[in-house]
Amino acid sequence: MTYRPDGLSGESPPRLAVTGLTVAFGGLVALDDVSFTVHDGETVALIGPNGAGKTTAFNAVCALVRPRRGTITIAGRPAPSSATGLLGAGVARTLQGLGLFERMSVLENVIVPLTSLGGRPDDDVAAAHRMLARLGLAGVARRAAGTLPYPERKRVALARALVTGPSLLLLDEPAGGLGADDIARLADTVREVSDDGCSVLLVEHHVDFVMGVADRVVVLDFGRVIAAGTPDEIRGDPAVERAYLGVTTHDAVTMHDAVTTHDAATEPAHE
Amino acid sequence: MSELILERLVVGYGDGAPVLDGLDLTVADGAVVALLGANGAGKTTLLRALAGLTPARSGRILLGGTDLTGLAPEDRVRRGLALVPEGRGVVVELTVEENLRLGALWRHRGAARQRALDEAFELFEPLARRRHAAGHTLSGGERRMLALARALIAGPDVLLLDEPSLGLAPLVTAHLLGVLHETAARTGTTVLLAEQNVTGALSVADRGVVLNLGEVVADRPAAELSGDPRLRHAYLGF
Amino acid sequence: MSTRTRTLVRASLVTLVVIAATFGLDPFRNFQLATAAAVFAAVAGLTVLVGLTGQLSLGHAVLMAAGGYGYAIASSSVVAMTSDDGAAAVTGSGASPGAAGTLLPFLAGLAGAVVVAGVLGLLLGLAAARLRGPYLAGLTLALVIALSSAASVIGPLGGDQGRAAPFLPVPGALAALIAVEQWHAWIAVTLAACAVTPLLILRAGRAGLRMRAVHDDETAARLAGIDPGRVKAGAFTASALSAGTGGAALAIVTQNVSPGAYGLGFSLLLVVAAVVGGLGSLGGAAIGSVLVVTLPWAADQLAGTLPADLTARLDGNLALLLFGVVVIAVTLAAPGGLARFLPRSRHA
Amino acid sequence: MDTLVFLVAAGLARGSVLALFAISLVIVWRAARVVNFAQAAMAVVGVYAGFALTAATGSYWLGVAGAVLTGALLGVLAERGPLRLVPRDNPLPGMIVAIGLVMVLQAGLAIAFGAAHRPVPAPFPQRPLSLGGVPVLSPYDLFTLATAAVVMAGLAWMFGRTSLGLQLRAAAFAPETSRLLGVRVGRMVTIGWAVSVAVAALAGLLLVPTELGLSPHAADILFVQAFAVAVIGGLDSPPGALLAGLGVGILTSLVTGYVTAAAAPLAVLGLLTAVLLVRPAGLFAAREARTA
Amino acid sequence: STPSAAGTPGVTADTVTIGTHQPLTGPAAAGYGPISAATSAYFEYLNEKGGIHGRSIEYVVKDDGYNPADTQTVVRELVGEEKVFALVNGLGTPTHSSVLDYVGQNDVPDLFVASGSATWNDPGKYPNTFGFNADYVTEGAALARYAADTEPDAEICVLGQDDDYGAGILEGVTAVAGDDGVAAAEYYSTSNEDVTAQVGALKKAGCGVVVLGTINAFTALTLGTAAQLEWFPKWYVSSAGGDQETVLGYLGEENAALLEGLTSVNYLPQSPDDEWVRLFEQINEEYNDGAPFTGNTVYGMSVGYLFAEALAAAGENPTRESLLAAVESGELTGNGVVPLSLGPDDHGAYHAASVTVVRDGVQDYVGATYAWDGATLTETESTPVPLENEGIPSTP
Ligand SMILES: Nc1ncnc2c1ncn2[C@@H]1O[C@H](COP(=O)(O)OP(=O)(O)OP(=O)(O)O)[C@@H](O)[C@H]1O
Ligand SMILES: Nc1ncnc2c1ncn2[C@@H]1O[C@H](COP(=O)(O)OP(=O)(O)OP(=O)(O)O)[C@@H](O)[C@H]1O
Ligand SMILES: [Mg+2]
Ligand SMILES: [Mg+2]
Repeated sequence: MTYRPDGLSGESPPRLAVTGLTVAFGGLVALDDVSFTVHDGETVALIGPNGAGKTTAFNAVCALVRPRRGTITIAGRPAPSSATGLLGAGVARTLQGLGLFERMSVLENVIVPLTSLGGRPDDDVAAAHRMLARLGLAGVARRAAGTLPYPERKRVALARALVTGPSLLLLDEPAGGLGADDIARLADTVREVSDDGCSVLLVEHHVDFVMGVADRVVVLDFGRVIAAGTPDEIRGDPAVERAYLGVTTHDAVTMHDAVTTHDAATEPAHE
Repeated sequence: MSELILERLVVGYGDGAPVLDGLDLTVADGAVVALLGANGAGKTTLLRALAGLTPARSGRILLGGTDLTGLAPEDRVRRGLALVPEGRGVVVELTVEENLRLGALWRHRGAARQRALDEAFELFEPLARRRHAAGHTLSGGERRMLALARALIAGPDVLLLDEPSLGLAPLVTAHLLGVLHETAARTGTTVLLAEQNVTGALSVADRGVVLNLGEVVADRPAAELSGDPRLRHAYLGF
Repeated sequence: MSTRTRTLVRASLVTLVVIAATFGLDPFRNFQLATAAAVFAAVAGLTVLVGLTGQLSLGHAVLMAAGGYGYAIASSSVVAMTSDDGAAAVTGSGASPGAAGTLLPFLAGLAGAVVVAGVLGLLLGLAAARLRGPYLAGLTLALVIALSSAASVIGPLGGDQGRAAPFLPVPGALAALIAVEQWHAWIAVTLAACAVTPLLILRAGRAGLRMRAVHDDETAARLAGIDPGRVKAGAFTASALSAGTGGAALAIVTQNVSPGAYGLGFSLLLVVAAVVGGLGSLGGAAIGSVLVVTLPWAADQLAGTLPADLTARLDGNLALLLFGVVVIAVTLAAPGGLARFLPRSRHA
Repeated sequence: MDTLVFLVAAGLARGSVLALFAISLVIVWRAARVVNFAQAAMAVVGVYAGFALTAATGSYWLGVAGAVLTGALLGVLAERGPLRLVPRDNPLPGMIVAIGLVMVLQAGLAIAFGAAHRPVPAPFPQRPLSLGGVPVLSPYDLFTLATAAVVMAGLAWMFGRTSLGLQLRAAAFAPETSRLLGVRVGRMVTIGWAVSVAVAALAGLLLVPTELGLSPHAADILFVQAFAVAVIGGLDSPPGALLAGLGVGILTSLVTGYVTAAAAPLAVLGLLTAVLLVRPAGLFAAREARTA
Repeated sequence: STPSAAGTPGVTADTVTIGTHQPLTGPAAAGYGPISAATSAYFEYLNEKGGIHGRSIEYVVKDDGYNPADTQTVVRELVGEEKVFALVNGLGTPTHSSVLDYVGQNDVPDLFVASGSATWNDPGKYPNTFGFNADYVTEGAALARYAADTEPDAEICVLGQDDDYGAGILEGVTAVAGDDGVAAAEYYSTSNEDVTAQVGALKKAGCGVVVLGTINAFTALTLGTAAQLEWFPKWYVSSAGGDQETVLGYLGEENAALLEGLTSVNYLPQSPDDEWVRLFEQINEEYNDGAPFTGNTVYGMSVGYLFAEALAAAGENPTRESLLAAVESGELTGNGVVPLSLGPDDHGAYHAASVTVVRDGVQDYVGATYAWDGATLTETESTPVPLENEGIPSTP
């Protein structure tokens, strides 16, 4: 099953359009002819099994890996050829491993991207403070980012991405490791950002979160797009279930069943 | 004999107030215990203290009757403890296979080691595909799998897991929890499992222990915790 | 007051205090002070480089030498051009020219120092931008070793004997008041201040922030619009300029630049000064510089007080041994550097 | 042509010692992630011990054993002593301690034995064998070359194939994770130092008969060149050190022969720069790490 | 700064303090460390015999590790802190060059620099500075002439250090042999203790005589390397690298045969039965812990003697001016085997050298002596100075 990029309607170009993207590391083809788009104000989730190529897709968009084939355009123009140019093109991203400037204060972390935009230093500080306040980090502005508890660190990473007012936000596993409260709060933030007109592309394994915030979902497996559609369409897709979901996780009882069946299935292998 | 007993354990960082202040906990031999609690409750701190990475200020840790408190992490490991730490658990400069061999070092020799490796590859198929890849090339989820496989291969008496499902696809999480459940049942390994994925953890655990601000606020059979909406709401926030 | 103004005021005050202190020192101490000031400029450059971007250079002695050669060559060319009897002025054994006659060569020399050290620093920085820790250390170490080859292969550097730098006599009005060593100490201290203050401002500003960001996480820095290569090359160049100014100061004080003076031992001593003082701390750099300038002397004095009827083998070696022991002891006792014992803030 | 053959042969002989010393730097780098600036001074202490043993017993081979063992012992003492007391998170304090050690050791040697060079005889003839009338390698050169090759192969095997090697590498890369896998990290670091300084002492012992003789500074230049060699080869790679060592030896010899001795360090700097510009982590570097 | 009571720095009623910079540590210490020890021993001997004009000589030796930066520091310390009367025998061309201007500006007598560079002999520019060694050009020319006389058919080649030493020797050789008279010239650098390439090139060039502008260590290395290549040309070595005992120290006694026939030049007493040599041997036993007796020992003690002579001539109450005047007076004789040429217009101590050859393991003068006037080389007689008064300069 192949997925055809939508958004060929001929109006304003999509915020992000990825066409025929192929990335290989030596013999390993991490992405194979992948196409998808993100429109203005839309939230798209990229999901798929571990190693399916989600982060690699992000890296290609961010010019951190060089694709073998394919084109990437941002608002109709070719994406910058160097990661350094992304900010100028209105793209911000968080990293799967957070990538905070650990020894710098939270405030400094958030100011850093602003220094690339050439505003007045005082304005930068004010903007950073506003962003920290918005994400509930005002109280820890002076602490070294590396010493914060995990959920706050994740929020710092988010603040750092949001502070430049991007028109395309790439989030790599924003909900990973967070508790229920923090995930709910994150979902609110993503929706707010989206309402402000920012397009969001996110990678996430927390299915409930994905289904709650995404307008559309693109599913990768072994570097290929195996499905795309609204959350509801995806949930019911048998191919996605087989490759990725197995079962949804919100029901412990179902989970227990799955585990038990799994036991039955794998037992012989161990005997 | 791998009963784990913590007696009035006090752990903290630097000169700060203790994170765990006089914690008592007993994990029965062969039990699978889910360690739950909000971010910052002290789960990671507890596991690190058990492994010896963060020294306890006072209190005792007994494993099968022997006192581990004064031992270095590597000696605790040699006595059957294994910790899969949060985040960076893979030696990224080594290949997948070398990481696994490192895990097998104390348990298996010669052919047995190879067999243990093969089993691990069977358990986590994506790793088999990336066998000779350097750790740093792996995806986030693949790294988690590797750290888990490496701990399992060592066949520990007590397995400590810090958020094993973090970054794993749902299918793999289910698979992993199944393996834990099965391993514990088959080998009698004691498992202490810190998780944000509460439902998943409780689905395989015998018991759930809820930490809050470094204290045990609930300690009940897993089914009771997950089955009783009142309890769930009080301790787990949903 | 903005941070920048505050920094400038504070730096001026410190410089004035140090200059005032020269009145309490005899000529040899003033020479030591001048040397320490010149070394301080280089160590400050090094410590900022390591502290902010994590690039370890073992070759800062060569950058100092570059400044020294730049000064000596430019300055003596101007002397040769402006006076028919250039040679006498160069060696200073003729009648000393007036203040105006020395100002032009001095300024030309400084410009030469800045240009030569800056260009070399930029080239090295471009290479350094691609290299990680020990690889950069290896490259800069090879650079130090190649200095004396370069001196003998490149004609104007004057081989082993190096180049003489024109003598800067005490200007007429002051001549009755202070000795030449004190005058040179003033020059060296002022030059060091001029070299280090920009580093302070740089570090406290945006550039410093961006350098630290690159040091902490290059990928995240890239995504924040920072080109790590540029930042690193820039940091290296800034550091080289400071070191080169120090080299110019040393050339003025010693009236000479030669490859032997900027060898491996000296280059490593700069690193010792930076680390023993406390990486990233300019106050620490000052302590470290004073230490490496005075410790060999102190060790020699100490060794001299030991019974003299021991064999000739102890001569020199005992002092070296003591120096080594102190370096080890200080590093072990204060692994974070002596700057920790400074009374004041992180701006120090 | 004859000249070329002759110069290449002379370069190979020198390069083999360089390679061996560079390998010793690779070992301590692989085992402890440090560049040991005291390597030369420590190696020379080993050579003095070996020299004394040979003088006392008349046996060269006992001297070799003595040098290697003294080197190993010194590695253990240095690592268990001062170097263990400095923090591991930052490599610089350790480096400064090593620089201090250099001063202490060299001054100590000069006090104990004097600064003068002592002649050290070679165990094999140093007359080159002729190949078509051109003198090429001497039996002693061949011995050195073979030693370097054997040590390199042994190390490649140890690091790559044995569980000790695996533990050595793991301990250096990720100490905390390694401890969680039961690796005695402290012991691994000590072993790395011991092996490294032992190999360095061996290299020093092989070097001395070809140079001015034994003095406290006998291996200073060797260290600097070997560091460049190790960097060119890729600090993690014993085969890299061997190849780069021979390469630098030959380059130095050719430049000295065809241009002039003074240009040799410049040529080495040029080679180093060229290699690093193309391969920033040396010839045999591991692939660039994935960062995102 | 407080001048000494008598108004002359470093001079008190019963002492004269002088200083020097020498490499006591570092790689150069091996070759030069023994010099200052010998000078000190001679002064100790002299002081025991009553000193000069009743003053004993205090010789302050500062270690500069052969590093010009350290030379700067220690010389300023000697002048500024120790208040030395004069600098004596500061060692090394690059090191001493770095302080020339300073000592000039401070009017410190800078006597008998230990190097054969022509830099020191420039009375117009450096009125206070005097050399001690025969200059390198003189030695190179003398060696070339002797080679041409004794081995008329041999190709002459040169191997030199890559600095003013090697350049000076080559200049002297070319002056005598002509521009095409040198079949091959090679250089070595002290930072590479491997001269196989250079020796190979010389061998290939078919040199019959190789003039060496090498320090003792590299003389040994060169001879050893050539022997390994089974090549045995005639070696003609400058005085700074031609001391049999020192070279043997590097090669090992068992290689003594390699030195047979080694030709060198010198300007100081060297014959084993020379009275000076015997006196110095005695002083070495008594005041220098019986350190190995080599050319360095003779050199160091000869410098000491020459300074003592100058101090004696400077009068009852020496001043820096009277000391310089004494050195320039032309009255000093030193203890060399060739005339001491110090004078108002000449600040180089020796411009002549006498040839020595190792025969049957003994290094001795063979009689041939040459003088160099800056343009031409002439044969002269050697003029040994007889030993008087147990090697204590007589005070007028
Ligand atoms: N730099 C690289 N070199 C070699 N292989 C790589 C590199 N980057 C990624 N890979 C491989 O490409 C595949 C896709 O990796 P990627 O990180 O994109 O997965 P992912 O979909 O983000 O997975 P996860 O959900 O586990 O984070 C993996 O098998 C990974 O090992
Ligand atoms: N290295 C450290 N230094 C200082 N304080 C720390 C450190 N690590 C953790 N803490 C503090 O200890 C407390 C407990 O943290 P811990 O990481 O154990 O919680 P957790 O339950 O594992 O949380 P999470 O679910 O986010 O992993 C927190 O308040 C945290 O800020
Ligand atoms: Mg990923
Ligand atoms: Mg945790």
